[in-house]
Amino acid sequence: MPEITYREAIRQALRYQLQNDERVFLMGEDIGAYGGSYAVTKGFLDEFGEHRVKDTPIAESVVVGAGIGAAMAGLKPMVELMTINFSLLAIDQIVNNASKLYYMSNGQINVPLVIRMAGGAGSQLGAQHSHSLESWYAHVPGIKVVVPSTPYDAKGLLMTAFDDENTVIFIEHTALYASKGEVPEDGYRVPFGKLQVFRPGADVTLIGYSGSLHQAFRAAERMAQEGIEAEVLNLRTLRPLDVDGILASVRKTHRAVVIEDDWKFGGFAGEIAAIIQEQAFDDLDAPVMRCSGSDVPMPYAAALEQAALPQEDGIISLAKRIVGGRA
Amino acid sequence: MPEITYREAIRQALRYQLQNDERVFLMGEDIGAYGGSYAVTKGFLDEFGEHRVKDTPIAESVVVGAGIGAAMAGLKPMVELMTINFSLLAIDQIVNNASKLYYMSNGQINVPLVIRMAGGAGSQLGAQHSHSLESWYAHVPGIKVVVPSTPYDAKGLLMTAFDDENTVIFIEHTALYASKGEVPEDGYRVPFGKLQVFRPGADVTLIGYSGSLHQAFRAAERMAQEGIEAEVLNLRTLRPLDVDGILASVRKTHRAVVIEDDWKFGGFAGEIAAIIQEQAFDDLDAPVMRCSGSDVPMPYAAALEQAALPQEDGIISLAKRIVGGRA
Amino acid sequence: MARMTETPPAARPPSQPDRRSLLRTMLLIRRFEEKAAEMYAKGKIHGFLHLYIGQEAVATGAVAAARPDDYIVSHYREHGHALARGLDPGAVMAELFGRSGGVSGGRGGAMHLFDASKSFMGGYAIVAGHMPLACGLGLAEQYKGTQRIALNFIGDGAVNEGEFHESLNLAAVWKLPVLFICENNFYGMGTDVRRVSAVIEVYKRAEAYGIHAEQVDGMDVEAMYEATHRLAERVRRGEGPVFLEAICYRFRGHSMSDPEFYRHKDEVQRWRVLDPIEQLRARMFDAGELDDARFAELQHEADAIAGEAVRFADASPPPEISTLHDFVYKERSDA
Amino acid sequence: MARMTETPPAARPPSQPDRRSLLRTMLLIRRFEEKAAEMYAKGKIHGFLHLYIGQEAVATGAVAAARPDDYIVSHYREHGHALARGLDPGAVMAELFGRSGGVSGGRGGAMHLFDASKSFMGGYAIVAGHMPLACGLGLAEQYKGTQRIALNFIGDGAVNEGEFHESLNLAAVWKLPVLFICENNFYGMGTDVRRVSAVIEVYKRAEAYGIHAEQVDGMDVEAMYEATHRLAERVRRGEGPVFLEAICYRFRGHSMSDPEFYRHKDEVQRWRVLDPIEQLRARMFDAGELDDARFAELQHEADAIAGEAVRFADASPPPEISTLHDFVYKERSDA
Ligand SMILES: Cc1ncc(C[n+]2csc(CCOP(=O)(O)OP(=O)(O)O)c2C)c(N)n1
Ligand SMILES: Cc1ncc(C[n+]2csc(CCOP(=O)(O)OP(=O)(O)O)c2C)c(N)n1
Ligand SMILES: [Mg+2]
Ligand SMILES: [Mg+2]
Repeated sequence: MPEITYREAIRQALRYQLQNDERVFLMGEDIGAYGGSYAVTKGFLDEFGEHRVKDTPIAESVVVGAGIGAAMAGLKPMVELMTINFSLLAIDQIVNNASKLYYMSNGQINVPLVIRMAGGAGSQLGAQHSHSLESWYAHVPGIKVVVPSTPYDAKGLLMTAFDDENTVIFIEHTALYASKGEVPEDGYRVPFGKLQVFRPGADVTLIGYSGSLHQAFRAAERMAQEGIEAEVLNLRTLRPLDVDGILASVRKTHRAVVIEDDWKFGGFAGEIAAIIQEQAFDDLDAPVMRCSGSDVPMPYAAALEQAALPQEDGIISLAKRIVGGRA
Repeated sequence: MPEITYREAIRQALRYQLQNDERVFLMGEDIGAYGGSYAVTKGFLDEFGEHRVKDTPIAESVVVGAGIGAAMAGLKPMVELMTINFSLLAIDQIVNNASKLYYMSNGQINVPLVIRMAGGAGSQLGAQHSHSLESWYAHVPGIKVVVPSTPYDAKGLLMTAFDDENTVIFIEHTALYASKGEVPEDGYRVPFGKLQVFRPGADVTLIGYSGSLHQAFRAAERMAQEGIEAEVLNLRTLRPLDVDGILASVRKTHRAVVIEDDWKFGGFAGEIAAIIQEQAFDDLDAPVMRCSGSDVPMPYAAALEQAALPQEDGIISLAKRIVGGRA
Repeated sequence: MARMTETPPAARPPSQPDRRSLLRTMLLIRRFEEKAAEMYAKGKIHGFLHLYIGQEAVATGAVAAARPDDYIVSHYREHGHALARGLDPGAVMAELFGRSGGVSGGRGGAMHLFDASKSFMGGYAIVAGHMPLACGLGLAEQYKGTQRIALNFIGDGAVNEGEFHESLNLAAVWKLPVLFICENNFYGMGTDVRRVSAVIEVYKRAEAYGIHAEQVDGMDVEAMYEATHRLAERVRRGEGPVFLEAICYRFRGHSMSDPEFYRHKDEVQRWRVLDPIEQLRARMFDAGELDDARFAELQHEADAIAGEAVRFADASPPPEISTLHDFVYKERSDA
Repeated sequence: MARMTETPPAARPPSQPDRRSLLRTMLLIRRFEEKAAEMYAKGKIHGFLHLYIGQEAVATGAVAAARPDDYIVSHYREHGHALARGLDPGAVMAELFGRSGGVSGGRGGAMHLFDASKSFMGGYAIVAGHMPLACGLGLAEQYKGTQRIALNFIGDGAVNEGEFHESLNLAAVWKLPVLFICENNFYGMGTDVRRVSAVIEVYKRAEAYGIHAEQVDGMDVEAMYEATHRLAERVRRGEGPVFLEAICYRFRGHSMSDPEFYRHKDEVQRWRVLDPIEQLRARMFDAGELDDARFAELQHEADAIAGEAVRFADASPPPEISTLHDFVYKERSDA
């Protein structure tokens, strides 16, 4: 299987969709002439033309809203919001229209829309450009939230997103675009709501997604050298969440650490912790720990930014704390 | 002490501020000529004039942003956003400017702004008008989130909000405006970050705020008839959260149920559950349970809406489940 | 490759309106809304209820002049548009009651009427929040190359929202087939348009985007019909969006709980003289097209339909609690 | 009762600009930005870096013509505005480096320069998201009854955002003392303004709100000075906001990572002829106010300041990790 980047994997899924479904078109800021701010759609304007690849004004609300409207009319638009930071300007459209139309209309109208955006931090983009707000979207019934962490997932999950009859918030991680992995050339799908056991282990469960999966994995490898075998879970989608998959792992390891870039207080890791203790209380030998971002606006300075984000050392020390005397 | 309504209590705090601090002014949609959509500012335009009480266009983003700007310049504005639903249109201003300016400017500029909005559901306002998104705001470092449940709290907390040097999101509950309680006439303060033990008890802790506090209390009273003494906590503020107060109660009762109107998945109750198990794992005799709203857009029909919201019966059954064989 | 499905073009409305039919629709809306107010007072309807009384000519004229498959995207004051589009009055009333027989199964409510089979794409409760959807519906039809357009009803209060601006600009730049119809009834809740809008001739704000814009007497149903008919065809020709400002007035409060501190009874009285139903009635009398008896008959007919709507709504059961979690997510049929 | 504090009115700038001082500022900005680009290449600066090269006349002329305590609220391409306002070049460079000696202590970064002591109220990274703040600052001064106004710099890309609309409308309705200065450099990232804006003369969009609006040659620093001086005084008189469109061009990419697929080298070349520094230099030569030696001296001076700024930045320590949680919340001093 060829090794390609996360960026290229996303490109492949988009190109596949454009080639195979004429209801699909793309729109967003600078996806055409500029080639996409993360170069995901580079060359698409030339290849597919203005009809299918639309540069929009800087006007997030109408861009998302027009995507919703077009989806209501039977098309399958993909809206690129550049980054999750700008999605705040379109959040009313997502929360009040995209997520609710199917319900409010009693099943008459659905919104099969894919909204892509880059999230995460770690490149010194400063406080206004470093959000990880996937927990907010995951809170909203009626939409789905996808958080790919590998090229394989990125392509397969994006393919599935286009199959979906609902609005899918597809959150890419800025730090992963250049990462590489094996990706089939065909139009395979990775299903929503099924996590991947990224690394098996019996001593503690490390739960990650998007960027944090890789930190979890690296922490696990380091711990293995000390004889602690961590099981690393790759969530793939936050909504639907594979609760059974999480519980199965925790029932085996009896301990869990959740890792996420987002602010700890009120973040998604809290939801996972709440679910685990709610549904597997007697299986837990220790509290579910959270290795999350610090509760501060993201600082710019490199050292501060790194201090504000979860790190392998932090994961390891939390894991060891709950694994107990072992290490 | 005179008995007044929650609405009147808020009015008293606002009037006090207008009378005693010339830096204070109010702005918002229909707060003047119309008298406020929940009649909170009725008569204020006549009493204080257009200089202090400003009707704005329907343009949430600039209204909040202008409040931020005025606060940056040393004033103490109060922006009324009518309802939390419309705050989605101003959320970028809140998240990217109000909450981050003090940090980004290295402490040079702070934003002492009070943003009032009515939240909650239960009056058949339909899916777009029935949000309880306090968990979203509580997730954001740099702002504070206040959720009064009684007239006493409403006035005292609002007074404190005006003392604060930071942006305070003050979320009133639509169903509580007409509720009554004793309220001192002076300008007393209720501090942020200190919960109130609303009803003492030793068997289980029921944690509520805003509307859900009253459900928790009624459930507790009913349970008392069956010999179960629930301790009811009134959180008052979600950020800062009185973690010590919560833990103190749980260390006594060893069990907790959190009640909130908001969607369960990713809601604030999850954060509380996560914190309790994280910090008081060995004190828990049972999982922390959540009695939250259903994970659906709010339906309009009365019976469906009630079914989507937490109810006393649900609280009681969860509480009994964890209190165990007792009932 | 997955292809788009084609639909046959819809019937064209005649260039001259059928006055009787317009009158019938306006009477129905009026009577329906009066009934709704009664039912609200009786506690059969809850939540916010925004009556359309006074503005009947706008919906009636505009919707009659559009093709039956042109999309309608409306705000929360949408009962008139729904009835004008031919949604079943019983099902509309049942929605207000929150019953399973409602157009949205009782899940939507008065602010969220839907009938996709009639291209009635909904009432929306976030001011201006539906404008982007209208752009998207128009975009889809442009993309597919059909003749369908979108009619987007907004209030004067919507023009200061950011989404108004973003929508008009996008529609103009992409020449989207959208006919924006602004019902300027001079108030957004209790706020006089003059106090919050930099430019108060609303249609001029649309001109700032290079959009063809006109103002029309929204109390005159035939003027509404004529303007809409002409402008809808212009939009259909692909010449880009058009903006129509309909000057009108609501005779009742903003919603049922409005104390109306902000306007004088006199002002309301002055506008009542321009009652759109009365205007058309008088015109038809003068032209010998109508007499007292026939008018009484039409009134009676509207009465009967509204009464029947209430009976239907009342008999319709509330949605089953077991359906609470239905329609949150749509499953793929062909997966 | 708590009272507002009064500040004495600030000095008025002269109606005729001091050419030498303008030239000095432009040279400093140019040299500073060139140094910043070098430092980015060397890995001393990270994140997004948006250079102001080519647009120096706009910030230089406008800021010089304003009073020193007039607020400046700028976007992410704000180094020029900061230097023109007199922020310490070393502290600005240190901010780009993310060091504790930076104007924002290294916490803000290149897009978030702040110096409240100089009424420099920040650079902001959300397009148009700072416009409401400028309105609020203006509102506050209007409320207090002072003479201070706010200068709000935006790009051409901002004009299609909802917040542009909401801000201009509010400023117009409330006659807020805000001077909006739009730096129209024809591109929002890679998007040509003509492809996304319904009306491309940006100043005309402001006129749609009844706002006095003008266009000025933003490559001519004296024209910028004259226009800003005149319009700022107009705003100060309480006649409401004014909108100034400055036609300009950025000689470099949008940010350091821009591959510039979207424009031809020729186009850039054509604009380079209009280099604002070169224009003023030539004018001063012609008027006998400058010669080669003196110009070289000024260049050297700019060079030295920029070099010194880099040295300062490099020597400044990174912020202490222990300060991570500082400045999230402000405590009351008098509580
Ligand atoms: C974004 C948003 N802000 C505020 C409201 C509250 N609100 C409901 S209707 C209304 C007035 C709208 O006036 P207008 O657009 O003129 O319509 P009309 O009611 O006159 O038909 C307001 C402010 C809302 N629904 N949405
Ligand atoms: C709300 C928002 N959307 C998108 C972006 C991404 N972005 C950053 S700069 C930019 C272009 C802005 O162009 P313009 O206003 O013309 O300013 P210029 O860069 O030309 O100075 C865009 C789209 C952003 N920062 N904020
Ligand atoms: Mg109106
Ligand atoms: Mg530009």
